[in-house]
Amino acid sequence: MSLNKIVAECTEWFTDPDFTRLRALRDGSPPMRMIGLFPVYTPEEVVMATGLLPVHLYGGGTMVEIDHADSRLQSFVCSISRTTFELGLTNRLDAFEGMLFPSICDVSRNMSGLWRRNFPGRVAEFIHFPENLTSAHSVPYLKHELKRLEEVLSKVSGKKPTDADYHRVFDLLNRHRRAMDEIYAARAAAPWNVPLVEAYPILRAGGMMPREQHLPMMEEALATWRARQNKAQDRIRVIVEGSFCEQPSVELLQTIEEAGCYVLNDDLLLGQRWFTEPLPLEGDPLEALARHIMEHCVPSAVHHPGPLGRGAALVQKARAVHADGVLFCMAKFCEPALYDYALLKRAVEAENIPHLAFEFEEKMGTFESARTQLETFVESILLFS
Amino acid sequence: MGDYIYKHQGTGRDLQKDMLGDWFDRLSAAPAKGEPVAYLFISGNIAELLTQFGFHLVYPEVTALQCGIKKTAGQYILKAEELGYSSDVCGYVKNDIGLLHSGNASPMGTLPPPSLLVCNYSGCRTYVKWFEALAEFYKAPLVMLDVPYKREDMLDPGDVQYVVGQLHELVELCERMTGKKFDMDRFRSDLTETALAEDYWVKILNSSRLVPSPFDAYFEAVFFMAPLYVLRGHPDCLKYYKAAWGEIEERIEHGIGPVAEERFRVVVEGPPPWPHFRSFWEMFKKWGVVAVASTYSKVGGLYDQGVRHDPARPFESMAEYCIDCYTNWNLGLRRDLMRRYCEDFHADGMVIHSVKSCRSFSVGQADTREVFSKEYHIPTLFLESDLADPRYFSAAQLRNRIDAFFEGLEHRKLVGAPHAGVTP
Amino acid sequence: MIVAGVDVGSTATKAVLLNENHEIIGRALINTGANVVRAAQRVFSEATKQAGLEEHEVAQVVGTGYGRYKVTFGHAQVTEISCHARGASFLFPKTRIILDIGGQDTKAIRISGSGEVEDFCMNDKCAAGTGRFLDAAALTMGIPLDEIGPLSLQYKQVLKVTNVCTVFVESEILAHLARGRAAADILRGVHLAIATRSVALMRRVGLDPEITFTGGVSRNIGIQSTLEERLSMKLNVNADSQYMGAIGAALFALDRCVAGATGVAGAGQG
Amino acid sequence: MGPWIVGIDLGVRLTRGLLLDGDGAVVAKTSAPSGAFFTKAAEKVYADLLALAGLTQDEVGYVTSTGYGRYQVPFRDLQVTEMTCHGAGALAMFPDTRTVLDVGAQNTRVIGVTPEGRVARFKMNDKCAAGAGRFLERVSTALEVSLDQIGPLALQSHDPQPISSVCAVLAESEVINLVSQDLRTEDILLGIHLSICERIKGLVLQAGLEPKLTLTGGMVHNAAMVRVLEESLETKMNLSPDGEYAGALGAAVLGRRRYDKRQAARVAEAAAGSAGIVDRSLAAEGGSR
Repeated sequence: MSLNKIVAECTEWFTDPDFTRLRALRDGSPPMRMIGLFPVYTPEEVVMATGLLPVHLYGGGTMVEIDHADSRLQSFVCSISRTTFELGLTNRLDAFEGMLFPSICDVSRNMSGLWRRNFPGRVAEFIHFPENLTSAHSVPYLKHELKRLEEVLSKVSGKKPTDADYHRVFDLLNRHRRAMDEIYAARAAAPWNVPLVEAYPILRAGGMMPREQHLPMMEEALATWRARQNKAQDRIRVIVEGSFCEQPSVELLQTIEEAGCYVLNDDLLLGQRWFTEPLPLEGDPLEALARHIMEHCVPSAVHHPGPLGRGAALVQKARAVHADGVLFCMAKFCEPALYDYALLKRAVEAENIPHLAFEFEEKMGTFESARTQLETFVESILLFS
Repeated sequence: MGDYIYKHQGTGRDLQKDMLGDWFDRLSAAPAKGEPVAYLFISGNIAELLTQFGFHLVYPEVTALQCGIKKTAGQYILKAEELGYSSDVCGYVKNDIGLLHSGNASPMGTLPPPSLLVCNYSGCRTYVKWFEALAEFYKAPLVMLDVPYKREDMLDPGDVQYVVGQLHELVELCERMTGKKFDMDRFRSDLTETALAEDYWVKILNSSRLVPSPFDAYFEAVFFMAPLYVLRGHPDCLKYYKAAWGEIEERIEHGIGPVAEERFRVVVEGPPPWPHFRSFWEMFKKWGVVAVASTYSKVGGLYDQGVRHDPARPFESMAEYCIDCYTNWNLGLRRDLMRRYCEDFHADGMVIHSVKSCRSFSVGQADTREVFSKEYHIPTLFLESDLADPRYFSAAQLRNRIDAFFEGLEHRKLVGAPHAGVTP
Repeated sequence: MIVAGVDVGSTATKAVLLNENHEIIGRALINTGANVVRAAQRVFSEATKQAGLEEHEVAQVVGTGYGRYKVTFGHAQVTEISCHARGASFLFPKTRIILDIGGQDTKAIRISGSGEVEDFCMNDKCAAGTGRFLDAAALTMGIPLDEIGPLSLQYKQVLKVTNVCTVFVESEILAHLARGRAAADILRGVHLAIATRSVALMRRVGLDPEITFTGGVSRNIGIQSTLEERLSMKLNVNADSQYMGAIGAALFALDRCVAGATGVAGAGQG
Repeated sequence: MGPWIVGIDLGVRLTRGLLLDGDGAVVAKTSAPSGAFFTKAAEKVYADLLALAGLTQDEVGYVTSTGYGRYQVPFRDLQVTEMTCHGAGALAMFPDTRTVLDVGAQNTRVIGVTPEGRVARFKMNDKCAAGAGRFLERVSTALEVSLDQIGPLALQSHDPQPISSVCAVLAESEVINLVSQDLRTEDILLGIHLSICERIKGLVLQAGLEPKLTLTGGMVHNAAMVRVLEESLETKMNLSPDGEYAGALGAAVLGRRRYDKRQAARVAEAAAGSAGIVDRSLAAEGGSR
């Protein structure tokens, strides 16, 4: 498959409001049953081990008109929650056995309750991740929580996972995540060969389709990108921060690049790239997963970071790729991102790293305001160098 | 707290004013005396565990509330937005951070800096963000008390044990910090007093089952509940509730109520708009409305639902209390509670005040409205403003909705009201 | 016995006179302008003049709308929600749902068979998608307000107008014009945007027939037909639809006469 | 003394053009309604400028477009954002400028500039606090006061009526609510100015206020707004009667720089063959979209 075909194919996976491809999997033989995951990270390892397909859902984007959800969620609630709910209320998610909501914010937490009332009989679980990083009780508690999830999902799938099942899943996801990391590495090395508008759709589809089916697509794309010899343009080098949950539309990502930016790193689709190290392939899997979540997850706005702090982590991230600046690209009404910005801003300013902050919404029709600010930011670095 | 909120409120109010005054005097004096100060949150707070180590307690939410009611919140919120906080995030947080960057002179006195930040976040993720920021601004140690969400209808023993485990770790930390040894007897006797105060508070809350009600379970309760939220672990707490209950008994005896003539009884969901508290209350008083039950008065513990601190099981009961705060309840539990209130307190309708600041409260309220009006057929009024940000209060819009709602209820009350002219 | 209802809205002030047979014997509409008290008086005297009466011959006057407390000569005030409900069930007895799109507010009201308000919802804090939105669109397009409705029906292809914010619709429309889009197509998008918001609002109170469409925007055929498509049902619209509030107020005035001036509308006083 | 340089600022309402001569002196400026088609407006303004100065197209060395419609000028050499241009323009008018405040019909912008005219920091209003200028226009209709009389009338107030909402549309209903209470028009007007000022102040402080502050855009002609801004920001502002031409001026000034750089680059290229790296901003000239 050519790169263009891969990108087109992947784009169809997440731009189809009726999830035709997923329905086909569900109606195939053997039928594949699936669970929707609300961002950011939800233990997809457990979902897969119980024989279900974990599907990262990032709302309805521009695909759906918010109509029914409008009477259930106020206008100050983030767009991704409203469109996800709209997908549910318009029966577009009935291919799914249910939804999992991780403890990332109060909205996600209450969404689990909305789901239970509005979709009785479906799975609607809230998963609590410990925020107390110093307590000896956190890992055992999280194991207890993962076990609870496993039991709920086993009831749905009828499959009780063995340690071997878990280790098979860990191995597959390790390889899948490594491939994603390689794509990021390739982009950081030569962004003119790996435009975000190509890489993003491929990565995003990887959170939806069966991972083993997606892995070769990434490897093929990677080969094409590595072979490329595009000419470097005179653009500024940036990292994008704040888009870990609700996703900016591909048009906005394109606007960022058109405005004269090379995006060397970002926190898009962060939940799919949640760990800094591969999962161990021996020992008690749930124990290991719990410990891994507590000790080896990427820094993010949705979990208490402990002593190091996200400011330092962000500065490291920017320095690592010699970024000219940081783009805080935050979803409107996204509380974790907006609270963190105030502190991250201080951190980058202390290091004299130029930064630009702007808010986006899934359903942006015009990008004029974003474009103007982006171009001004680029001009301020380029025109006067 | 504040000036007279209504003319019959005498003893309780004055006593509370003095007690809170003393509390702030103790706070202001703490740094000079070199006594430790802990910051913590109202919901599921663990006051008795900290006071015995000599910690003075600061509740940033209370400070924010006071700034709101004293109409100083606006300037602090703008200050925080200067620092990069969005116009769309919680006004309490912005008020507190703006205040801290403006000299920390709260309406009740200057706040001492924290020697310890205890993030006991029952039912609110924003608490984590809030104290992460304070930890950075104050350079103070931050400990998390991780309280799991009450996802299911019954308490999960695993959740309780998890919290108990953390409480014991917190005790060890306090021992290291203060050099004091934990005193179990002191802990038990403090909890005994707390439990008694909680009994009185429940009696006060239940007095509004009477028709007419002697007590407004929202507009007055938000003041009556204060000592139980901020003075636990101090003798004043029980003293206050004895006096307050005495006042309510007196009201019942003399047939005094919050409004001259009780015409409508409502259950209220959501926090009040502090910067416009009185004008908001007036909009209801005008119609002879009494709030007979409210959910906001339960954010510091659902005592009327059987939650009690128990000297016999000190740590377990404290852990259970941490989990059983209103905003830590799943939406189903909240919905059932509101419905029970409507029935048990003979309410004519529900009023949902949806505040932008607090997603923990507001996300799900529109759905609740849906259920109440369409399935339970309980008349429900949905209002929007904010608990701290004066910019989100539109008097004209609110008055219009409130008047229309009670006009509607009035029609239903007037049996066979004349409806001439259904023939053009 | 003659009664009057005076509806002081954000943009227009209307008055209606009724006789005891509930016949409309006079109506008047003027711009509210900067002096509300004067507007209320003027519209009232115009209506009485039209009915060939003296003002003192009017037994009861009920004021409604944002400026209801400025109807200084009124005997009572009732919110426009109750009044629109009352007026709608008067003109269309089978009405169960009322959609009232005004300049500042959009309201969905559910009423019982006897015209009592059972439930109502208004656009949330954000005033996106109210009548103002159409004004802004018309202004930007440079087309008179009363022409955009008919024009929107001549669309060839539908353009998405994603912005229901009155402040930003301007730049979105300009962007479309700059790309050489047809005015009719853009306006279709604008009307669809409002219809979607309105239907979402009505869902909150329920979508049971019959639905009566009132308020200034009810005269916009573009919105009406778009709504009818979306709901796949006909809407009740009356030539007097924008007088609905005033008619309801007048009916309450009649009640007050019947009930000896202590009747249902008395509540609003004070 | 050519070559002449043209700057065109295509705003949502008005398109403004300005012509600089070889020495950087303003030889002509003019404006026309933007209407629905920016290209037409730009062509008209361009033609008018040439007519005013009695020039022909080929005597113009460089055309820079800016503003909302900057990409709809086919004959441009370069497009630059209005923020960069207002920065450069304000600096050209008042060399001591370090912060620029531009209050437009739809957006309010605060721009911090270095002495070289580089945009060091900037901030645009939040979506929900937009429309300051347009808000005043609507108010003038609602209160039946002509736009140029709003400022003077507001200054006669001694009892301003506060308006809390940040949303221009909701603020308008608050105004109507005040009107319905028969409050004095001047008090309502001053209240409106103060509330807009509050919002602008917030934005200025978020971006950081480094004196001296220069006000650009049409608001320079509103005496009341100027007064309340100077009072609440506690600083005197640079005001130019041509404040609304700051964008066009900045565009021309930057155009001049690019022109010189291009000439230099052409010489260099002629000398050393084609350069390795394409200067993105040169590449963008007459460029995308």
